Amino acid sequence: MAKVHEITVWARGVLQDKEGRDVINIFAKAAQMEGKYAQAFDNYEDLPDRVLVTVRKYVRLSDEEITHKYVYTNDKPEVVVICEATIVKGIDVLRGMEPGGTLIINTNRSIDDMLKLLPNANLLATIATVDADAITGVRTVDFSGSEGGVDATGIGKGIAAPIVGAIAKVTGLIKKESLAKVVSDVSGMERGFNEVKIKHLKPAAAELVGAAAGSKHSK
Amino acid sequence: MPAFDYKFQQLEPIRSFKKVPEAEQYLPGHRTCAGCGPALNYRLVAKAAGKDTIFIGPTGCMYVANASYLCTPYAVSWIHAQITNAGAVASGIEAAFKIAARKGRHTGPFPNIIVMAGDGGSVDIGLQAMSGMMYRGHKVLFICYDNESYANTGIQVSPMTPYGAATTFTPPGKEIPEGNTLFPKNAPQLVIGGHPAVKYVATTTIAHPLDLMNKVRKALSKPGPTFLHILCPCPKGWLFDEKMTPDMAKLAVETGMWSNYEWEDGVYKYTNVPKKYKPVSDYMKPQGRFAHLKPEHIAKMQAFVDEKIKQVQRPIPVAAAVPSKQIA
Amino acid sequence: MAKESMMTGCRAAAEGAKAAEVEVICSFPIRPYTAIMMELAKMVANGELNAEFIHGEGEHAQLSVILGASAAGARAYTGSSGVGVTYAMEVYSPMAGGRYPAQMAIADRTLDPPGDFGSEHTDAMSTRDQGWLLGWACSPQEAYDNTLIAYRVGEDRRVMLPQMVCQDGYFISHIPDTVTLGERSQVKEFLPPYNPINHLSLTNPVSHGPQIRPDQGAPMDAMRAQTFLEVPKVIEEATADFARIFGRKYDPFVEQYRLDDADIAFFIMGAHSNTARAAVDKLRKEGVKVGMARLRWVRPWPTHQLAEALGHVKAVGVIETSTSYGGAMRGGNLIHELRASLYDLDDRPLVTSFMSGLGGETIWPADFDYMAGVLTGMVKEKRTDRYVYWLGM
Amino acid sequence: MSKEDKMAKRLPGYGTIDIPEDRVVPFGAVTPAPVGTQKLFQTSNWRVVRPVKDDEKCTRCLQCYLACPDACWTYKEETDSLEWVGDFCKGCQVCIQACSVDGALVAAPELDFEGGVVRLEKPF
Repeated sequence: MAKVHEITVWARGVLQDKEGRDVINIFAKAAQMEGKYAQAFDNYEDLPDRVLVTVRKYVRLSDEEITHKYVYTNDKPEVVVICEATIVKGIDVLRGMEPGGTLIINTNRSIDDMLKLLPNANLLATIATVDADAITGVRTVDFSGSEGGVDATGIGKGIAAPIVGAIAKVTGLIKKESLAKVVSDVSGMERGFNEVKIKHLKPAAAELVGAAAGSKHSK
Repeated sequence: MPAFDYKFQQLEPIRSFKKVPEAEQYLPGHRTCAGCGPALNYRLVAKAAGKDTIFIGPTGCMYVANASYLCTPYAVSWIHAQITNAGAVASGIEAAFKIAARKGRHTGPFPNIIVMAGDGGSVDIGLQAMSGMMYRGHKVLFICYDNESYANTGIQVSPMTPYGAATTFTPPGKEIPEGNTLFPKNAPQLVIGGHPAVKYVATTTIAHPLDLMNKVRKALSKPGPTFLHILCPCPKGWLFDEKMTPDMAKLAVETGMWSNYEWEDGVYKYTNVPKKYKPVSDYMKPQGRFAHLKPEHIAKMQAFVDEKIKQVQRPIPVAAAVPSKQIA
Repeated sequence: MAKESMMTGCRAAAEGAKAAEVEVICSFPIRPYTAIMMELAKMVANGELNAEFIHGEGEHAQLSVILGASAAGARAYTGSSGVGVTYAMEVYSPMAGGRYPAQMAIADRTLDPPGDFGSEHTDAMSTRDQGWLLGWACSPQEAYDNTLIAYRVGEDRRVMLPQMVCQDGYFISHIPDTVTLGERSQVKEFLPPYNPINHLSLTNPVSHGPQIRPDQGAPMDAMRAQTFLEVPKVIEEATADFARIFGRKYDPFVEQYRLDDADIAFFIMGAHSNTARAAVDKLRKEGVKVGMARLRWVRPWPTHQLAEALGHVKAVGVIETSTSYGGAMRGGNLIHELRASLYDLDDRPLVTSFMSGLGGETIWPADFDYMAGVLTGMVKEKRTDRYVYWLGM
Repeated sequence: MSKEDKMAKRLPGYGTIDIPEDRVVPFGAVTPAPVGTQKLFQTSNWRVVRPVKDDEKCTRCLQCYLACPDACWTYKEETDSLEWVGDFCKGCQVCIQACSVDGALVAAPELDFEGGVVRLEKPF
């Protein structure tokens, strides 16, 4: 059975709900254009979303049909994307990740500052930051795409564009060219691709992670 | 039946911010929006009512976003009601305490029984139960916390949604450019006009905390059913910056979209009446739900408000058909 | 000494509620149960019963009022019929889930369309999976007795569930029969005061009915299912106590009439069992070895008791007075559960059903003759030809 | 042994339902009311910014106190003390907006502070 890549996107309720959903929808659409099996959906339990609450959005990606497509959470995210950096401080965003994962954060702060906030950073092989708000500044609040509806305003106009660009660069799971066919703001997406800052880390061996959780990782 | 002393509570007015009771009855730790108007309302109402209170919470944001995962923020007794039947559940609770008092099983003060219903749970799907409760004269304070939509399900139109507002059930489009084409019900007048047992109805907003708390206390000190209509701006549904929640309520009053008044035994008393009303566009501009409107739609809204504020100058007195003293 | 008098099922149910000293009553008119509330209204107006009598603005409100009253610690009582029962549908599940042991009297009635005042079991049967206790009386006396027994069972700390006490509209609700009312002392001994668990109070604040997480759903539902495993024991105790105190003895779950040596049996519930008993006697005289099993509780369903009572007969005819359109047996719904109850017997009876008494029509003695003929034929042929026979056409 | 149990010997029983103790939910979903705060629902991780009070400038006008939907300002009249409840503040800034004194209450990015947020395993 082909590997299923799980990507979990964290965003702030209402204010970033559409942008977070754009990230997953752009990604899944572009992946489908590449002939892959992909699905994108909101975490139903996080809805109805409230202003500033954390909400989760999921992507699953595979070369073959996904057999667990009706499981409603990503329990083992390989890539975690954070649309607003403070979320890292308040929640264990790497929960369920196996060693060797990737974390991408929308922030203008440094990677090392972010690492300080992560008690279980030793799970990571890669951490990256992109200042999506500086690249576009656009955040659309719109409910048309919520509750399984179809987005009426167009996807990838705002911060989602640079964020998906950054995901493409960091993970290599999707081609920039495919994203360009889906996002409204192509240049924003490309800037995200080009401007993302990446740091590679040495993840702890799987058996050590449990014991090491809570210790700070700096390298 | 011989008169029985149920020990109804008499609550003193609160004179200043410093005299507001310290104790919180609606506690921190709930899943409402940052900057939630209805949550602020709940807190102020509960503070004013005090510990000898029972809340009935029909389905809506103030149920779902509060009483989640078998935890609730209510320090006083609280019961969920269906969105349909808060008035009836409250009637049953009130009756149970009355018989318990008569039989000597309940000896303390008669509880403040308060229904905290959204606009849908009061004047839409909950209207029948509310009306029945008021007709029968139960000693219950029915509060409509009005955030002008079914917000908990993701912002759908309700009979309190203003004309021109975009909701997920009234999206503006080519055929229907203004979104919601209907004008809202007049909630307090529904109560005043048809329920002779009700002796006290008032409107207020979360931007007027002392006024709100004192209206709660006054309502609770009446021996029969009372109704409060409280404007509770909703940052999610109305699409404004969440720090502006009280400002939206203030603007509503300043533009005439909303009027604060009380109606007691047939007599109206208006408060916070602006010397000169601001144009209604001042209120609509900061709210994303009105962003799609064209000047002609805003003019239509202004005309609606102009008619509405005529009433502030000349309120129609509604005679109290049943003398207050008979309600017990 | 308690003395006999003639009264209808409606009056008897109201007498039961009065004997139970119900504290909050909520009414709304619909025939044929209306008279229960008329009688209670008189008792309250005359000061015979110290209760809050609330005129609900519909059946949904009736159920909601007694939910609130029960949550606040009062013994609460309501009732309805027909479409009134279904109008209140939303509130059944919250009442059972919240464990509010209030009682609802039902004098049954057909549902619309096209609208008929007649008796049919369809109204109450449509609520049978909402988590309530659901019992059926076959006489005014039993309506009175069941009112007390149901409160006793429902308010038991092991149970804490709302109860539906049903009687057939018109046949029981409107035709007077002899009823012996209990003495106050007997009722006192049998039915202790309602002792609520964590009711709404000022001194011990509680939250009733917050939402759960999805993962709390399974244990919550399992706990409710577990309660229903306890109920039969409580029903047995209460029925035995009732016999001891009042001198009237019921088989807790299934009335068994001349079943011991029967080859064929009628399986029935409610008023028409009175005709069935007479029919059994007549057929016996004619040499047909027939008996009758009458169901007293639909929820909890007495699976084992039915297997015990009917396991030895060769063919059972289920007399269905309610409909289950498109159901497994294409007729009523009792047959589904009866067949399921008999399924694990090594040598199980043949089972068919007779749609009868629909629209409130009488089931005539001749109808029972016909049914006995069908069942005898089945025994002879050793097979079931049809799941359902439609009578009254 | 009840009649029910006796018969269950011959036929399949209903089975017992084994509900582990830690999975048992409150009877009838009735829970005791919380005291002080609803500790199971700490909402500090909602905030992006926090309000910072300048005690020199604060006049105790209490506008902030009566504007907070989450009761995250507590006021005691005897000591005239106004305290922020950091474990529950969602950072909505309504209090800052309500403050009548310039600079007495300002917003600061939460990431500029070490700690102060209750870190949760999972969102609710």
